[in-house]
Amino acid sequence: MLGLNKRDTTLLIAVAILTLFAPFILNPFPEGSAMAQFNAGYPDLMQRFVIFGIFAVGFNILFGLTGYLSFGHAAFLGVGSYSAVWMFKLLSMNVLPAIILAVIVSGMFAVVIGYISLRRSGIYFSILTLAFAQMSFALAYSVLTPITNGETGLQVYNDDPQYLMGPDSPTATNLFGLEMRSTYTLDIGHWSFDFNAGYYMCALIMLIAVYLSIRIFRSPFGLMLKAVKSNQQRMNYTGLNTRPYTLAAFVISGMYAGLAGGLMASMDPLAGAERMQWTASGEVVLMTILGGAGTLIGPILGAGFIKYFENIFSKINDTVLHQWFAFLPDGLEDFMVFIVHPFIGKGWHLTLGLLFMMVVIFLPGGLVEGGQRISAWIRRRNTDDAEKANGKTKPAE
Amino acid sequence: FTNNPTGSSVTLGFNVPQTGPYADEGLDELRAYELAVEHLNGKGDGGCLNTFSSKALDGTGILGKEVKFVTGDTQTKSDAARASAKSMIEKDGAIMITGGSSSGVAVAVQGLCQEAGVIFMAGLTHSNDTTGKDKKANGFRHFFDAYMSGAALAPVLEKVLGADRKAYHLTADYTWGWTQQESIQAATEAVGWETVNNVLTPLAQTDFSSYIAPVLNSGADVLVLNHYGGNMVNSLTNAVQFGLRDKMANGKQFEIVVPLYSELMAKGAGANIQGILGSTNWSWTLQDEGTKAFVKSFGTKYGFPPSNAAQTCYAQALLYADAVQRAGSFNPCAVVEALEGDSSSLPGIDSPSNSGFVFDGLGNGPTLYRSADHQCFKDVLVMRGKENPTNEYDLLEVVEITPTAQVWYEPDHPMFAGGQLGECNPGA
Amino acid sequence: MGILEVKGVNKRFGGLQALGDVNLSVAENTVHAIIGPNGAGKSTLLNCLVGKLIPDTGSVMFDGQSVLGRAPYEINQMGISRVFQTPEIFGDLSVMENMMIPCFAKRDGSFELNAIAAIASQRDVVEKAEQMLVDMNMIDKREMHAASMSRGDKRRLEIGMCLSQEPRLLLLDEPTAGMARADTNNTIDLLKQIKDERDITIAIIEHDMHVVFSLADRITVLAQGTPLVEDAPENIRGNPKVREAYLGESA
Amino acid sequence: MDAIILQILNGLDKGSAYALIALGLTLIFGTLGVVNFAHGALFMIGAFCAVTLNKILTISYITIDETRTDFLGNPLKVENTYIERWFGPEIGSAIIDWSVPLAILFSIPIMVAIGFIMERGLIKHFYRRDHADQILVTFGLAIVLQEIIKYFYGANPIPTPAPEVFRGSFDFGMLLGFDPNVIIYPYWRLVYFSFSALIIGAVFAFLQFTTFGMVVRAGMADRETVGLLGINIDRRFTIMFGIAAAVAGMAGVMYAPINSPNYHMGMDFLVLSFVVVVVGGMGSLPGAVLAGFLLGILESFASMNEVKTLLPGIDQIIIYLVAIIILLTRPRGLMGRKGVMEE
Amino acid sequence: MNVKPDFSKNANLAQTAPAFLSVWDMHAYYGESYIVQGISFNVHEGEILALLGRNGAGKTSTLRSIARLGDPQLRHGEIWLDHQPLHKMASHQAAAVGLGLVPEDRRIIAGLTVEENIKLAQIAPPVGWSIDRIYELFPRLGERRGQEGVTLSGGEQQMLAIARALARDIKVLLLDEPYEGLAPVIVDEIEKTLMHIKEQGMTTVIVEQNAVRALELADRAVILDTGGIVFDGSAAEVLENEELRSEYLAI
Ligand SMILES: Nc1ncnc2c1ncn2[C@@H]1O[C@H](COP(=O)(O)OP(=O)(O)OP(=O)(O)O)[C@@H](O)[C@H]1O
Ligand SMILES: Nc1ncnc2c1ncn2[C@@H]1O[C@H](COP(=O)(O)OP(=O)(O)OP(=O)(O)O)[C@@H](O)[C@H]1O
Ligand SMILES: [Mg+2]
Ligand SMILES: [Mg+2]
Repeated sequence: MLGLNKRDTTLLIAVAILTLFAPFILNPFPEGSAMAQFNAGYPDLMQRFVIFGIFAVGFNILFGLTGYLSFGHAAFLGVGSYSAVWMFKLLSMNVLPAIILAVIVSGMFAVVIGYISLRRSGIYFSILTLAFAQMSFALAYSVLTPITNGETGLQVYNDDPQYLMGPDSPTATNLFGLEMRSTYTLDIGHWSFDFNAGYYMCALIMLIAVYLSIRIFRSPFGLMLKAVKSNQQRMNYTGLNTRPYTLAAFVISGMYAGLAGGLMASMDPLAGAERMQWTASGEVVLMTILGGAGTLIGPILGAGFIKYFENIFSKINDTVLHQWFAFLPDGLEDFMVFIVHPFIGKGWHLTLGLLFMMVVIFLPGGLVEGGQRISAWIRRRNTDDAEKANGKTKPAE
Repeated sequence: FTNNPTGSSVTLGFNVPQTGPYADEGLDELRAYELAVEHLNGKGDGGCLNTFSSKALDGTGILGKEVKFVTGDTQTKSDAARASAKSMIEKDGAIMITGGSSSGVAVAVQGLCQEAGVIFMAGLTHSNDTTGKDKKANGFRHFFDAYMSGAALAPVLEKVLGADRKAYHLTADYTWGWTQQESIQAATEAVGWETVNNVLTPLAQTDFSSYIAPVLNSGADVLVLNHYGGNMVNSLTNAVQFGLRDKMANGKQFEIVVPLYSELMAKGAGANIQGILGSTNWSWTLQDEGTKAFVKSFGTKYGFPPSNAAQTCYAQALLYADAVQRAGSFNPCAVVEALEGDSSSLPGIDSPSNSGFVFDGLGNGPTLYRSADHQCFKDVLVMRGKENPTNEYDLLEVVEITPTAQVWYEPDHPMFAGGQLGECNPGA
Repeated sequence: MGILEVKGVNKRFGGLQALGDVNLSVAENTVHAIIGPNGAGKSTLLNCLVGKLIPDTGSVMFDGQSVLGRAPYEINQMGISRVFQTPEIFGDLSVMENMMIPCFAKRDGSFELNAIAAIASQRDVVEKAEQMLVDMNMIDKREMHAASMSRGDKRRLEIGMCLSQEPRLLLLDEPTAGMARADTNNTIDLLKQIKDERDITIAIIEHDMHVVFSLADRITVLAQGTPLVEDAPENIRGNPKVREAYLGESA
Repeated sequence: MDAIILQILNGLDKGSAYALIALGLTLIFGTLGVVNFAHGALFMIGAFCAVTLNKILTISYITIDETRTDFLGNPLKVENTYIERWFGPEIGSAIIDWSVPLAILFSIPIMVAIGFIMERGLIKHFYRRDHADQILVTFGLAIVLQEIIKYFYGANPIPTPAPEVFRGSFDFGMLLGFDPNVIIYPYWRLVYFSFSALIIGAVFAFLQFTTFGMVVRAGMADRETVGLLGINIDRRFTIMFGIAAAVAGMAGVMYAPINSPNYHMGMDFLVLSFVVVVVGGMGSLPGAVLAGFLLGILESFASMNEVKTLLPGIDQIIIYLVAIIILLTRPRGLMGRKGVMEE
Repeated sequence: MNVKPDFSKNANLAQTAPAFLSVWDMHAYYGESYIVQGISFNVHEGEILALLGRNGAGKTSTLRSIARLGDPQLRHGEIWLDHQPLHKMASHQAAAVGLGLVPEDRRIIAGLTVEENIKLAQIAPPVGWSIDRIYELFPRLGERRGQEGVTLSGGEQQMLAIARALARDIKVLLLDEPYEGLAPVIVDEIEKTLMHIKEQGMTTVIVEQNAVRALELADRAVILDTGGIVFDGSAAEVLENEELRSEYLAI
């Protein structure tokens, strides 16, 4: 289907189903129950999952395929966001021009930075990209305030020109009138599920982005990128010029980042400079590795994982803990709260740090490998069961 | 309207920094919020409910609904703060968001709350912009601002250091730093000081030696550090290391001024702050009834006195609850109306804009929530680092309580011009 | 006038004169062997031909065009392919993918942004790569991870990759070193066959005299960076100077 | 002129901090090839060794002073340190006053132990893994170390003053014949500078005059072959890690009086120290030191008013700008070795 | 043709002859792929054993298992060197009790000069030949002593790899294709060297594609095929056995 082989089609369909039903899947616990804290099915977080998914998938096109580790990818995300917000300020709150401009501007930015940085490889390349991004961040934070509104972040103000804004155009971000924040809430019993317009737009775009990424992975171009990673010397002596290949990969992944930035601004029309800081660049690196670099689906998993912790674990506080452990006798309850306390709320970084370590140590290929191990284990168990059921085992050789 | 509480409880969102350099400040804010919730729900000793001039609150929650709260981490980043506030609004059904420890975050979250249709009660934010060019109808600030710092400090500086001074400013290179520098410069120049230079320092700077080294030879005899948090601790420590305070310049003792103080920063800077002048919104050493009640509750519960960030947060939580109670509705527009008050005014200030909600008993004496820009007007404290602190909390002493009239400004003052409150937004 | 004309090439590494005034002419459609003691400069000479090194002085002409100053990929696109002394393959890729890359390079040139086209639909390239694997007797290793092959197999793969580019000049640096006798013989046969079927010129460096004498039309003996003699194989074998400098008594 | 001398002095000092941090990092990153994102955390832990020693020395017993009251009106609890009780107030307070220099001795065994544990328990398994995996695991470790410190010490900076005699500054300009107060320089920064020079010298000497450095470099290039030659490379890597951690820790201890330590200080330095190491060139110790000083001095110059008025904001980006220029003109940084982390 | 000796599990290796190096029922894996499939042989003191077989037969894997390198992983079996249980050791310990391996891809260490490469071998005891003695045997290395090892010509690298093994005081020398890439004269040289050190009592295992040369040198031969032993006997026997030669060695 769509020029994909069977396995990739299955993968794409699986991703499509997961994103389509995310409002259900992410909200498994009934409203008001003690476990409701773990629900992630609210519009803002769902949007973040898919937007950072796009960012990580794009990053993986560069890093997973060519092995070039960019440590400044957040700059493209930031540039995308700023362009998008400027579109809102200048034209109207329609997201389409904003997203298009975000992709174009970040692409151009990537051409310049990539052209220069790709003169070096390995760690030297990483530091070059890092330096560019840090410069962008520092300038956006201070000197370029007229363009970026500095620390506060670029926002849309009532007195902005907004030339295309009609008298009754929506004042919230929208796609030809469909407001991004409009949400339909479905209540079933104690459960409540949010269906948000912005989320579905982002999810659709992510599906397209994933589809394109699969096509790139399976294309001759993708093969060339893998070859770059494997042996540049052989590439050169095989008559292939590696520079345009790496530059193309860099620009494509920069455009993915710009797209993610544009979408972020479309969901929430504010662009802050911290989006470009090295920690943000580092985050996408972590997402990709955590999920499994070079795998198709890993980066999305990694993005979801980190964003989940950032948004869910940081919000658990002692009061919530007491609620969870309320069933225990008092002394034990306090003890449990005491034990769990360092890992939640202000300690969410600690949990994340420990999980990073655990994942790399036990799942060298990232979360995807974890998934594979589990499915292999299930398959093995099934066959074992089947064999037992048949009452015969393979003859030992 | 958005998140109308239908059950037996109402949820407030406390959005404070829990990670990053301001985590301790956020923690103190959170303590104050928890205390406020306790008091609102009729537990504890009632704290300021007993001293608050408005008697609408009775310890049965808000409008009879038990107060619950959710917490989040702003990470002192506008993006993260907005994400956290959004999750409180979208997921937890918070009806009001409050907290924060920087102006960038306050402005960003205030904008979000305006769009989403919930009330934002700013925590610690000192930039003029919060209730100046970035003011929003759904947002309210209890904390003082840079202009007030300047207006309060300048006369004291003149009195203590003399009118013939030459100031050298080091300013954190972002919006808050700029507005503060602008305000202090204007206020000190008005009392006759000269500004020798203003140097912008990068936010990420940790070692300020290269900015401080040239100060002594610049002809200045006062160094003004427009820094906050870690920046301030480091720049002050560096300045003292360079021996600036032992030197003479222009025949006078060289002095350092830190316009915006906080207790935690004072703690971080240690002995370096001794004798240095600055301003704060409030201090636990004040002796009015509201302060005493709050310090007692807080001190009993946590074992140490509250910071002025904590006090502002506590007051904001109570003010919100009181406004809802008086309005008889959680509808943000009704709350805005209640907080804008009945056009009462502070005595002694002759201005048409002296109109809004006047209250007392939360510390700082009589206070006006001005309807024109949702900024609180109250006394501002000029503080000095104590020479011989008796314990680790007793680091600052009050030099002067500057009366409200002296820090008053009109809403259209040029440093605040440019923004509009707009309409209150009740959301969906 | 040969297809490859090397004139007056010098190359120094610090104090070492690796190549001293080398002149070499390789006639079209012949196999030209370069032999000589270790460190004589044979590999260095090849490096100068493919753009890995730039000679200090001298000229290198391929088919009437100078190769000097061109990037390796441009030189390859002119029709020169090289097999390295230590196998240079794409270790992270499968054998089939290794074979497809040169086929793409042959078809599409040095860069082509075919980012969306599926590999499976590139029938011509796939078939060609498969055919090449069959020719190299490696089709059963199609999906194998190239890095985990034994060394002889790696070398065979590299030869196949170069051949699949249908180069006009094939440079082989010890192609059969470490190869089992049987495969060495196969390789000799393959090269012979290719030489007969195609328009190809081969320059080969080899220490295995069996290979050299089975293939070469002409032999250049290089010693200490300068050509000692150039002659037909029969004459080389008997040349006392060559025996002493290179072949030893066992030849 | 005076301004330039002043900034050179400042730059040297800043540079010595950068160089010292980069030195520790380059032992692990440039030499062992492990992308160690936990290096900043080691630096931070060093600084907290100083804090901890100070805390230990000021462990107190409490007496109640009935004549005074605390903020709640209860009788005031007065803290008295044991040290002063044991050694008498004079010597006792002198010991406390000297806690930072004493912390150097205190920190060495702690840091070496941390280095050993870290290497044996964790990093050992990652030599052969991708750099990406190393980043993830060391970044995770950095966060964990940082959070542990935060758990015990809070997020606020903790003042850690230098001994009384080193406080204040001395007038360098008068020495050179300038007017008073033109070029002043804090004593502690002089101490820091000399200390860095000493440590850098010691590490150089150790690696230069023993075969240790060569063996480790060889082991980094090809562990397997070095093992074939009968060398237990694992042990040497562990030692190298211990040295690197100790260097980072000492840099941190000495830095504590310059800027009050907080749990975040490692991250603030982390990126910068990577930039310094790479600009210096991978695998080159002299390169890292040189780059540290170069960037320190350039940063100081960029903060001069004259420069800033010409190019606003230049001090924000100078380090990165210089890094880009150097890496574009010199492919392997200032003195990098070929083939180290280039793929 | 069944010359496979009976190495059933109960057979006592020591019975066959007093062995210096004995490998007993060795099984080794690369990850999940089973490569060395139960190999047992003995080498007696002062003997040269030729280990032969086609590409991919498992020769290198066998040597690497004996040298206790991490890959392939030894899952079962025992290796004894002069009463020392190698199978319980790490590679550096095995080296310390007297095992020396010259790896097939030479493994010259990047970033180190020729001399440093040799010195490196003398850091851990026991030290063998002095550097001067090594330069006497390979004057070429003496000339190149300051050059970075990896820029040596292929043959020079091979010399360096052998030199590095001799720089240690070893009891058993494992050579993986030592003649590969060497000029015939040098092969003669090295052959002489091997004879020379054999006379001094060195025990040697040599893996070589140039089977004839290896057999001429060796006392005994073991032929491997797909990870198992298909022949174990005297070298002369292989040279005489037509069937064996054509089947496994293609000579
Ligand atoms: N990059 C370099 N730097 C310094 N010397 C070099 C470099 N490359 C090669 N050499 C020296 O140049 C000489 C010629 O090397 P080359 O590799 O061309 O020899 P060769 O004839 O191919 O030998 P072999 O048959 O052993 O492969 C050798 O002595 C080698 O040490
Ligand atoms: N790293 C590896 N991972 C997986 N399989 C491997 C690896 N290295 C070698 N093999 C496989 O093990 C088998 C034996 O390889 P080995 O290198 O021992 O052969 P060999 O007899 O030395 O061959 P050659 O003569 O070509 O060097 C081969 O089939 C090879 O594909
Ligand atoms: Mg060669
Ligand atoms: Mg082999």
